[in-house]
Amino acid sequence: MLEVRDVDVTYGDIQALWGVSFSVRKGEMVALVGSNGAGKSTVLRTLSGVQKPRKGTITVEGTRSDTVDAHKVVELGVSLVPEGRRLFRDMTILENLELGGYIGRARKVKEEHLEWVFQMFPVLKQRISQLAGTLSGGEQQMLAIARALMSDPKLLLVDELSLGLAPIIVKNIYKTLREINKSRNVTILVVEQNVRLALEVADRAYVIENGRITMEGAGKELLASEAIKSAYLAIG
Amino acid sequence: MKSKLGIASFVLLMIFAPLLIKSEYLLNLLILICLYATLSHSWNILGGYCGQISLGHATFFGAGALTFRYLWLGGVSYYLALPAGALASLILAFAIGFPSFKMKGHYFSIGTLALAMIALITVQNLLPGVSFITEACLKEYSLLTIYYLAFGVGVATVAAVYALSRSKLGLALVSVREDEEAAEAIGINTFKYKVVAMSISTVIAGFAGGIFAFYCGTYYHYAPFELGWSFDPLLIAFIGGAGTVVGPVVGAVVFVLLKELFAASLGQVNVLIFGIVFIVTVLFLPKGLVGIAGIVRKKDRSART
Amino acid sequence: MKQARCLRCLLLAAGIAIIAFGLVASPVMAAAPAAPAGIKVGAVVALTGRMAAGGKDVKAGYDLAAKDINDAGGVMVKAYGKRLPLDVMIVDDESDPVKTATRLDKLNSVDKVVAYLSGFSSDLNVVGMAAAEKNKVPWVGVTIAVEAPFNSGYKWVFAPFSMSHDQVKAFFDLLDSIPADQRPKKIGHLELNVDWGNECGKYVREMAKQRGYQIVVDQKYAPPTNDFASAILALKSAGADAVFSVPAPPQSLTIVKQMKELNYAPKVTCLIRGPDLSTYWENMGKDAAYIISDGNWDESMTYPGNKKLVDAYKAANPGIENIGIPVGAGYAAVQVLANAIERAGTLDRQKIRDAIAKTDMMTIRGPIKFRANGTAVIDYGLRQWQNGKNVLIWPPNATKIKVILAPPWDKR
Amino acid sequence: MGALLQILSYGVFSGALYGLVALGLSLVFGVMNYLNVAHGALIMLASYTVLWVCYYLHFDPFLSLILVIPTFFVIGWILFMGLFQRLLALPETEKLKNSLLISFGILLICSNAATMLWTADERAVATSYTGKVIDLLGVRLPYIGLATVFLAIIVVFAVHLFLTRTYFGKAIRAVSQDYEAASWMGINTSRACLVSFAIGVALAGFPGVVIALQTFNPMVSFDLTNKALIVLILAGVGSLRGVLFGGLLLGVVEAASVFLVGVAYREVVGLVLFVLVLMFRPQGIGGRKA
Repeated sequence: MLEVRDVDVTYGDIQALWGVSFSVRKGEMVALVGSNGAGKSTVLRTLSGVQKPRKGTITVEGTRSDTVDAHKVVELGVSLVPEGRRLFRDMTILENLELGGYIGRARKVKEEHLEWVFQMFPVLKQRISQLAGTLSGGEQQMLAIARALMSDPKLLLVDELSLGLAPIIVKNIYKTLREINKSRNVTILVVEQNVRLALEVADRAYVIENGRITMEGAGKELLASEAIKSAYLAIG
Repeated sequence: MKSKLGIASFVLLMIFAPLLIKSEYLLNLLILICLYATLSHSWNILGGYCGQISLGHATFFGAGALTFRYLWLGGVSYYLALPAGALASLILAFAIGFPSFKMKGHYFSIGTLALAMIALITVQNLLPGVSFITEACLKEYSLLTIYYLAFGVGVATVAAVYALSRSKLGLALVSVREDEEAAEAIGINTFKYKVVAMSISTVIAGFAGGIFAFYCGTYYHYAPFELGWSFDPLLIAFIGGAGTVVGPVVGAVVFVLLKELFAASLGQVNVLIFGIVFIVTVLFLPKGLVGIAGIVRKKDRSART
Repeated sequence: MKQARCLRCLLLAAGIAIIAFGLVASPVMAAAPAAPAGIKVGAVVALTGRMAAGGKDVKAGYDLAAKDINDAGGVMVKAYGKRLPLDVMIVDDESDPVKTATRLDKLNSVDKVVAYLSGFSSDLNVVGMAAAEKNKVPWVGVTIAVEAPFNSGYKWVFAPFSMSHDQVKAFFDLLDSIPADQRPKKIGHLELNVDWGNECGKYVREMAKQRGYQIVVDQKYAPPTNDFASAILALKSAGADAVFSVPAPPQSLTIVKQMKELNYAPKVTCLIRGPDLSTYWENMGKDAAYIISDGNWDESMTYPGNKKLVDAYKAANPGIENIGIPVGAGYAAVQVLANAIERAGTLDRQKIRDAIAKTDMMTIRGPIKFRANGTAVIDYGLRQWQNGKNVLIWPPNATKIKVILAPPWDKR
Repeated sequence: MGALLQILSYGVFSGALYGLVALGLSLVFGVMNYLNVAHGALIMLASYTVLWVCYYLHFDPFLSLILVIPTFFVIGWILFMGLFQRLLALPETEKLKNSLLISFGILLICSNAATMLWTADERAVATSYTGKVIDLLGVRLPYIGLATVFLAIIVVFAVHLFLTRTYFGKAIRAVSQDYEAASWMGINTSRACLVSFAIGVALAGFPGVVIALQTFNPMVSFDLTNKALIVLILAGVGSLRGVLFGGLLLGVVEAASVFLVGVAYREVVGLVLFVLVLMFRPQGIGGRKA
């Protein structure tokens, strides 16, 4: 589904990613974990097309996505739930969702998708004409996910959704993500600082450190590994 | 050492220039170059170094001119009237310039433009007439005197800006330009530095205004308040290179000479050419004409190493 | 250090460039021949910028006059015992007063002109007059309407042009000429707050008192004003039946438009500037009718040589219906100057100046004499838009057409 | 009382015009943070275009909009592709500064080119309804003034509908709020900027007609830009409905100032109001704090 091969990313003179390679198979839910500043968000920015790699390739279902403009990446079926939500704060919930389904093929099934996301997040339906900026943190995160789903993505990229939210809300949102993954067969790549949480939900996971992938494995497997425990889970 | 020698020889050359060229017309051009270089540097300190793009410099220029004029025509010697004009300009800065720093970024630009327009309309209303040079003052009037005054003020200004650019103060101004919030965060009192920049800038603008009032025999009182006196120094600074010591000087030479050459042969087209030169400079030469020299030197150096 | 080196190089380069420029230019100055090939007269005229339209008219007047004089053999200069052609050198000042001054200096020091002709508009001419005074070059100027410069002791400036006093006087003379039963008695004055407007205001108040008119509204307005509703309502409620003002061209349109909108139709509306432009009728349509404006010079004037000028101008500019006032005024200025040089019999500036002061001659715009301060005793004309044409209605010795009093708007 | 209402009605008419003048500037500034001070020059050029169309094709000035608006859309398109597109990638403050400088250059070029082409003479389009009025209880309302008010309301409303009811309009608003997030929605952001810039320039056509019916010359560019900036600030940056409000406020305050400070300082009142708002409420009178 998603193949990342040997990607280098630089910001000016500073190199952020070094030969990053990984893959996500169809229908999987994969986590990319690591500490703050390890390069997780850079990976997602690169996948979403706003950052161009200096070297390496990214393919989505066999099509190169690293050479096209950011807005074309969406048409390849890749949708991003950005870090910090990045909602259109001065627009209503409905308008945010409509923009999520901006691309041509999504507009045709707008009503159907709206029904689907409202069923998933009923609270959004109640506040359909409220401005996005006035929602609570959890509601905003739901809206961000719902918005990303409106484009009918094959691959959903989720960036740091736990940031600034109460644990119970995060748990519920992850549950919903898992459901989306299972019931609608949407492949998901989550980037998460909360390593334990991510490893618990994900099928597989990659660990990124200082811009390099250092470990990979099934979520449960990594959760049990000593290296992860000492580095990220603060046990012992 | 070598550079000091060069500058000294340049200054000497310019001092003797009137004796060499003996043409009133060329003396006029030299005066204009000095005048524009001074005014442009005045803008440059605030706009180029400190990043506060003022569109209202005509106000301070005009205040200097107005004061000079009143004193000079009233019988005060020009060498006293000149600093008095600069002082008036500074006082005006205290009255309206500093409060305008309550406006940030582009608000400052359009706010100062509005202030300049208020000043222009007010002067037009209060002093609708012409300021005539009197017979007595006409006797004192000599292009040579004006040239040496303009040149002296110009050299002093360039020297001041040069000193500023190498001082801690200059560094602080640049940090305000680059990122005001960051500068504040590391403990720089940005307001204070903006005030300092504005003070120096307006004093110089006041001097320039005085020279204009001395030079231009008779004109409408509002002439030095016209918006062109706000726009021209900005154009000159950007064409030459804003935020540099040499830029406004180069800009002024180009501005005066090109206009003189084109005006005769091309007429109105010359303003168009100027507009285009300006846009091209902004788009492709963020450091102005001086930047070209910089690029050449950089390439030169990298080729050697 | 690096920057210092750069500084030095550039400053030096600039210095050398300037000096080189000077050296190139200096042989030009040195090349002044002992026996002149022509009489050099200089003018700095706005050919570009905001004053360009008027400046081109002034230039056309100068050029036509010089051509006529030279076709007739030139100006007789006794000192050389022969006729010399007039060489009018015209330089642009881009409507910028600073350049007016520098370029007049250039004409003086590089080209050694014997006299200056003026540029266009009071704004630029006051600068030119000071330059003339400073350089001691006689200055003969048109398109200057303020008298103040002539009262500041200048000795070298002369204006064969009518000014605020003439304009206001003509307005009152015109009113006096209207039969008493129809004559407006209540005057509304809108004073443009610039020196010229202030001067006119002074004369309006003086003459109204002398001649028994009542000023019912007397309001000041600034040059950028573009809404006259309050002033017009005041005029209307005070019942003013004659209006005088010297508005800028845009205001001359706005005032009349708002008069119509507010249904105010004084019998006499005299707007000295703006309606004299040939585009006024195009801009206003028939609402321009009955508006009275400047007639400093007019094509229909019957003075000697005027018809020749009109024909020559029309031949050179086919398709132009109305000739601008500065064309005729500029032509007359050259006539005055040439006449003075001939009487002086030399190219000495002082002698030419003295000869100008003693001028008493007939020009294409009527007889001209100068007062001691350099202003002229001269006929001043007024024009009125009648049936799409701007026709001369004053002075009575130059035209047969009479003023028409404006009817109310609904009767037009 | 009648005089007061009459004078205020003129304030409303010029206020509606000010609103129209600021509309294009506000749209462009709101969407991509470009301060296009050349807007006044574009309006001035639009007035000349209206004059041409009326003169050569004998169109009614308002009808001429069907030619003028597309023409200026294309002009906006070209200006953006040629000059402004390359600024999109710059950081916010640089973007603003450079757009200001470039458009200032355009302002100079346009007003001088216009003087060259058409002289500095005053122009106006005369129509059969110039000066015609409706008399409403003694207050005389000129047709052209009323038309200006209607035009302002219709155009502001239409732009508002476009921005809130169409996909593309929403995309433009999305770009104005979060450039990057908009691209994640699949919105071609540089295209959205291009189109909104072109629309912003096309909007110069509407005030262009009104100005053509009044009186204009090449130098009105500066005046118009000034008015547009004042209204932009009064309205609150990027607020399009606020533009109508800000314009009316300025117009009425200017008209009413005749009673307070006399005609001579009429313009100053608006400017002082402007500076005060800039200093104490830079988000605009109606705007929310960012």
